[in-house]
Amino acid sequence: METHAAKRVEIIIEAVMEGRLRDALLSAGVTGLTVLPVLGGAGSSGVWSREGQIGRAGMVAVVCIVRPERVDPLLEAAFSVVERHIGVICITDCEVLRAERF
Amino acid sequence: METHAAKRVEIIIEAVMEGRLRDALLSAGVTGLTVLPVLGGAGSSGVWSREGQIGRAGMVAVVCIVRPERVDPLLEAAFSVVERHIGVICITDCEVLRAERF
Amino acid sequence: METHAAKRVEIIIEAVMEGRLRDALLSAGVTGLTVLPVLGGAGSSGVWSREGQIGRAGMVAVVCIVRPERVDPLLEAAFSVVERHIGVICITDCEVLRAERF
Amino acid sequence: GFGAAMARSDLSVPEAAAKAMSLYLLFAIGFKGGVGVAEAGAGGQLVAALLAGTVLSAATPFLAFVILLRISTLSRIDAAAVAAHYGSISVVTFVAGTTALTAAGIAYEGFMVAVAAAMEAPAILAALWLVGKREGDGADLWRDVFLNGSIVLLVGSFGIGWVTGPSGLDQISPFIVAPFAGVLCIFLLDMGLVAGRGFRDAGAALTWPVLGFGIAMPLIGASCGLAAATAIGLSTGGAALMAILAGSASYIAVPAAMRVALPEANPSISLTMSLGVTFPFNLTLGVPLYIAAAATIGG
Amino acid sequence: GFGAAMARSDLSVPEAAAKAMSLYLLFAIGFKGGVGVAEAGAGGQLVAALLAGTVLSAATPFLAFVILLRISTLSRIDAAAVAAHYGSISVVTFVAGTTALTAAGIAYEGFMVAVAAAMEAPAILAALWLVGKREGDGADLWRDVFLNGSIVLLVGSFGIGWVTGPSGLDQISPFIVAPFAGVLCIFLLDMGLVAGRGFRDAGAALTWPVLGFGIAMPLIGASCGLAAATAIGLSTGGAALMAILAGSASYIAVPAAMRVALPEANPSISLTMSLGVTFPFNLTLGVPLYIAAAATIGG
Amino acid sequence: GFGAAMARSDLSVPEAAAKAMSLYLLFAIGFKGGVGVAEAGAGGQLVAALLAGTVLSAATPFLAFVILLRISTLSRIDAAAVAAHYGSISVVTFVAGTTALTAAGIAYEGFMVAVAAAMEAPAILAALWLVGKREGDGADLWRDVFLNGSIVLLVGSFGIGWVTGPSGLDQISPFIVAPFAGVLCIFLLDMGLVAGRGFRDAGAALTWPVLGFGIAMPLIGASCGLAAATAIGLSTGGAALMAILAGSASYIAVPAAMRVALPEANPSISLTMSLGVTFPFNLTLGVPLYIAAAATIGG
Ligand SMILES: Nc1ncnc2c1ncn2[C@@H]1O[C@H](COP(=O)(O)O)[C@@H](O)[C@H]1O
Ligand SMILES: Nc1ncnc2c1ncn2[C@@H]1O[C@H](COP(=O)(O)O)[C@@H](O)[C@H]1O
Ligand SMILES: Nc1ncnc2c1ncn2[C@@H]1O[C@H](COP(=O)(O)O)[C@@H](O)[C@H]1O
Ligand code: NA
Ligand code: NA
Ligand code: NA
Repeated sequence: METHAAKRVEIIIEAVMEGRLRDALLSAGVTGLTVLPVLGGAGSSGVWSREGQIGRAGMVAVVCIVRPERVDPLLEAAFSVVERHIGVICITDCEVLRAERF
Repeated sequence: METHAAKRVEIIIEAVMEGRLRDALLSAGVTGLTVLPVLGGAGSSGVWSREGQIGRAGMVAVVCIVRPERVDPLLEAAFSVVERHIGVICITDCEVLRAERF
Repeated sequence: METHAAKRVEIIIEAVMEGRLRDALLSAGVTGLTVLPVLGGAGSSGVWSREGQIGRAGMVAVVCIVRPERVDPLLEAAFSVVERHIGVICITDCEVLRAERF
Repeated sequence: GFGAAMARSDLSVPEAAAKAMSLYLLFAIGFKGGVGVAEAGAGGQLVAALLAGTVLSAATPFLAFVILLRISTLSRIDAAAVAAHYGSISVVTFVAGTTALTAAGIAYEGFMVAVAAAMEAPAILAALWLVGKREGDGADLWRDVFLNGSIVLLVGSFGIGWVTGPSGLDQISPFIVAPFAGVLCIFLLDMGLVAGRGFRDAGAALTWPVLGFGIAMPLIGASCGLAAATAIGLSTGGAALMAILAGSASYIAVPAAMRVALPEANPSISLTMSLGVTFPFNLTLGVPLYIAAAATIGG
Repeated sequence: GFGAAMARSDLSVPEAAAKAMSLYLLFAIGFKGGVGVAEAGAGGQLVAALLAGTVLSAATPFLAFVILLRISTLSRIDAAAVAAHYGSISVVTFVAGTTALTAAGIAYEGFMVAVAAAMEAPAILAALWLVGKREGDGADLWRDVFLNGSIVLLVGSFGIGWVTGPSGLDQISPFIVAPFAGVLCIFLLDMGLVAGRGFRDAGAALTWPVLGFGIAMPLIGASCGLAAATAIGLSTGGAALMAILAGSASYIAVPAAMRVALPEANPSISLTMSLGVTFPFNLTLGVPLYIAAAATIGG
Repeated sequence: GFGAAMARSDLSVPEAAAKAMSLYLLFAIGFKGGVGVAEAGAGGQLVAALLAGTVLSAATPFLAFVILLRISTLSRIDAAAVAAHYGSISVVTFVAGTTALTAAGIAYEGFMVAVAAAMEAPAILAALWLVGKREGDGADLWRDVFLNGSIVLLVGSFGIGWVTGPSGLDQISPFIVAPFAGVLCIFLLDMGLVAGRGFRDAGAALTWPVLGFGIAMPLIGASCGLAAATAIGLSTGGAALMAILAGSASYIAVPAAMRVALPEANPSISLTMSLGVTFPFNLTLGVPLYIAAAATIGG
C-alpha cells in the first residue's frame, strides 16, 4: 500500500505535566497525539514504580506522529514544557497511511 | 549480536475493534502481536481521556513486528478493519534478534 | 533543534522477569529505562489477555534509549535474561535531544 | 458533581473501581429481582412483560429517528445512532427507580430485571435496519452485544437469586443490601462527573432542538411504557419501572455497539444526549414523574 | 459463570478489583485465624501442624511427578511444574472450606491459616529438585516466593489478629465479617470465568489421563492430609482443612515461580489443570467430601 | 507492613483500589462532618476556624523553611518544597484522629472537615513565594491545586452531609459508618508499605538532622495549632484536630503541585520525610499526644 514518510515523536514525561504538554503540542500544529501509561522506570533520579502509588504520580508516554516538516515546531513546543522536568524525547523515522491526516 | 531487518507496525485503534484487528492480522500471517493500553489522546475527533470511563471505551495500541516482506499483507489486513474507523497506522524500520520467530 | 543519533530498544517480556531485566540492563551501563504495561498479545504460545488475571501475570514492554555504541552490551545483557523466556526484542534507530543524558 | 467536572477537576473514580461498582449494582439488582420472583412466582405476566419490553425497545428507535430527522440537522447515520440509544435502556436509571420505589413503599415485580435485560439489544437491530445495515460481521456484533457484561450478569444473577430464593438473600444480605444505597450514590456522583465532562467536549453539536429531544424523548418513551404496562396489567411499581426503562437511554452497551457497527456516527452526540441530558433529567425529574403517573393510573 | 466464559463474554472483573478482593479475603481469613488462636491458645499442636503441612507440601510433588510421568506423555519439565502446583495450596479453596465448616457449625483451629501459609512454598523447592535445578538465581527466586503477597499478608494479618484478639475483631467486624460471604461469592464467580477461559485456550494439552489426574490427585492429596491431621490429633474441622489444603492446587504463587524458574514448562497445562479442573472439582465435590471424611474419622 | 516493604514484597494494593479507598474515606469523613454541622449548627466559629487554619497553613512553611536552612544542607529549593509539605495537611492523619477521638468519646466540631480542606493549599503559595516564584503558569497551577480531587470531594461531601443532615446519614450509614474502620485500617497498612518503600529509595538524603526535623516539625506545628484553637475557643476535640492538621504533612496534593511548580526540587526528599517519617510518627505517637495535650488544656 502507498505509504508516506513521517516522524514518530515519543515523549516520556511526568503525569502532572501531561495536560500542559498536550496543549503545547496542539498549539504547535500537531494534528493528533496518543498518551500511553507507564508502569515504572529508572533514570538519573533513581528507580521508581507505579505500584502502590496514589495521586497522579508517575509518568506517561506521549506519542505523536507528524509530517517531517512539522517536527521542529513540535520539538520546540515539547522542549519548552519538558525543559525543567525529568523525561526523555525520542524521534524515529516512520511511514504512515492516509498522509492527509497528519 | 546478530540482528535482522524487520518492520514494526503500530496501530492505534478503538478498543472495541481490538478482537477483529487481531483476527485479521493473524489471518494475514502475522506470527505475533502485542496490545498496549492507551490513556487518552487527541485527534480530529477531539480530545479524550480514559479517566472515569466505563465500558470498553477508549483505544488500544497494537504493536506487531514482522519480516519486511510480510508488511504489505499485514497493512492490507489492518486497513480493511481500520478503514471506516478512527485511528492511526505507523510503520518503522527495526532490527530483531531471533529472526526465525517472525 | 539539535538532535543526536541513538537507539531505541524495546523488549517485550514476562512481567515476572521485569526486575531481573532491569537489573541486568542497569549493570550493562544503561542510563535509564521505561516500563509500559501490556494488555494482551498473541504469539507462538497462543493468544492471551490481561482481563480477569490475578497475580503478576502477563507481560510488560521495557523501552530503553541508548547511545549507538552501548547497544551491543545492552543486547547481551537483555538476551541473557530473556533467552529461555518468551518475548521479543526490537531495535530502532532514533534521535534524541540532550544527548549527554544517554 | 457537575460544577466540578465543568472546571476539569481531577476527581474521577478509577476506571476499575467504576467497573467494579457497576458489576456490583448489576449483580445486586439482578439477585434481588430473582429473589422477588422466587417469593411471588412469575406466571404468564413475565412472558407478557418480556414481550412488551422487546417490542418497546425495537419500536422506539423508529419514532426517535423520525422525530430527529424532522427537528434537527443530524445526518441519517447520527440520527439512527441516537435513536438506538433511546430504544435501549439505562440500568443505573432502573436501579435508581427501584430504590425510589422501595423508599416510597411501592412494590414491583421482581421479573422487571429480566425485562430490563431483554430491552438492551433490540433497539440496536432496529437502528441498523433504519440505515440499511444488515450485511457484514453481523454474528460478531451479536456476540458482542448479547455477551456484553451487563446482559449476562443481570440474567445470571437473576437466575441465581431465583434459585437460591429468600434464604440465599439472607446469607449475602450484608453484602447485597446494606452497602447498596452507598455504592449507588457514589456511582451516580461519578456518572455526574463523566456526564459533565461530556458536555464540555461536545459543545457544538448540542443545538436547542437536540437538547429538547433529550428531554422530550424520555417523556414519549415513558408514556409508551406506561401504556404497555397497563395493557398487560402490571402493578403500580412494575408500570413505573416499565416507564423508566422505556424512557431511559443507554450509555454503555449501545455506544460500544455503534462504534463497531456505525463507526461513521459521531459518538459524542449520542453520548452527550443520553448521558448529559436524558440521564440527569430522568434521575431528577423523570423518575418521580413516572412513578406519580403510574400511581395515578394504577390507583 | 462457565458458560459465559466459554462464549467469550466481556464480563470480567477488572484486574485491580480482583486483586483488591483477594487481598481482602487473605486479610480477613488471616485476621480471623489469629483471633481464633488468641481465644483458644495454640500450644505444641501449632508446631506439629506447621511441620506436617510443610512435609505434605514437599512430598506431594514427588508423588504427583511419578504418577504424571506414568500416565501421561508430559515432558519431565511439564510434569515437574504441574507437580509443584499440586504440592502447594489454593487459598481460595481454603477460604471456601472455612466458610463451609462455619455454615455446618464445625469448629477448626485458627492456626490452620498459618499452616496454609507454610504450605505455599516447599512444593516449589521439591519440583525444582526433581528436574535438577539447584543452581542459578536461587536467592532471588526465594525472595520472590516468600515475599509474594499472599504469604506475607496471611502471616501478617494472622499476627495482627493474634495480637488484637477478639476485641480487635469486634471493632472491624463490620468490615471483616459482614461482607465476607458476598466478596467470596463474587470472587468465586470471577475465578469461574477465568477458569472457563483457560479451558478454551489450552484445548489440546487436555488429554483424558491429564483430566483424570486433575480429579484423582486432590483425592490422593486430601487422603494424605487427613492421615497427617489424624496423626497429630487435629479437631474434625482442622483435619478437614488439612485435607483441603493438601488436596488443593496453587494457581497464583506457583505459576509465577514456575515462569521464573522453569520457563520451558508450558504454563497453560498446569494452570488449566489447577484452575480449570481441580479448583472447580474441589469447590463443588471435594470440600464437602473432605469434610464428611474428617467427620467420619473424627466422630 | 514496614518490614515487608523493606524487603521489597510484592504486596501492594492496586493503584485503582487505593484511589477508591481514599475517595471513600474523603467522602465519608466529609459527609459525617457535614451532618455534624447540620446537627449542631456552625455559627461564627466556623469562620474563625477557617481563618485560623488558612493562616496556620500559610505561616508554617516560613518557620519550616528557616529551620531547614539552619539545620540541614538542603538547597533553598528543596527546603521550600519540604516546607510546603509541612504547611499543608494529611487527610488520612486527620481521619485517623477523628477515629481516635470517637473511640475516646471526645466530641469535635463537624466543620473541622472544612478547615482541613482550607489548609491544603495556602502552604503551596507560601513556599513558592519563599523561592521567588510568582510568575509563570500561575492560573493553571491554582486550578490543579484547587480542583485537586481531595479538596473538591471533601467540600462537596461536606455540603451534601450538611444539606441532608442526620436523616441522610441514617440512609447511607451501612455504607459510610460500618466499613469505615476496616477501610481505614487497610488503607493505613497500604500507606505503611508505600512509606517503607520510600525509605528504601531515598537513603542518602536522610541525614540525622533531616530525620529529626520530620519529628520536631509536627510537634511545633501541633503546638501552633493548639494555641490557635484555644484562641478561638474550639472544643477539646476540635483543638486536638486543629493540632493534628497543623502537625501533619501532605503527601498527595503538595507533591503533585511541587512537581509542576518546583520541578528542580528532589521529590524523594520531601516525600520520604512526610510519608516515611512524619506520617508514621503522627499515627503512632503524635495523635495520642495531641489529644492528651488538648484535653489537658481544654479540661
Ligand atoms: N535512556 C532512557 N530510556 C528510556 N527511558 C528513560 C531513559 N532515561 C530516563 N528515562 C525515563 O525517564 C524517567 C526520568 O529519567 P531521569 O530524568 O533520568 O531520572 C525515568 O524514570 C524513565 O522512565
Ligand atoms: N498524529 C497522531 N499521532 C498520534 N496519535 C494520533 C494521531 N492522530 C490521531 N491519533 C490517535 O487516534 C485517535 C483518533 O484520532 P482521530 O481519528 O484523528 O480523531 C486520537 O484520539 C489519538 O489517540
Ligand atoms: N511479532 C510480534 N510482534 C509483537 N509482539 C510479539 C510478536 N511475537 C510475540 N510477541 C509478544 O510476545 C509474547 C510471547 O510471544 P511468543 O513467545 O511467540 O508466544 C506474545 O504474547 C506477544 O505479546
Ligand atoms: Na428506552
Ligand atoms: Na496441595
Ligand atoms: Na501541617
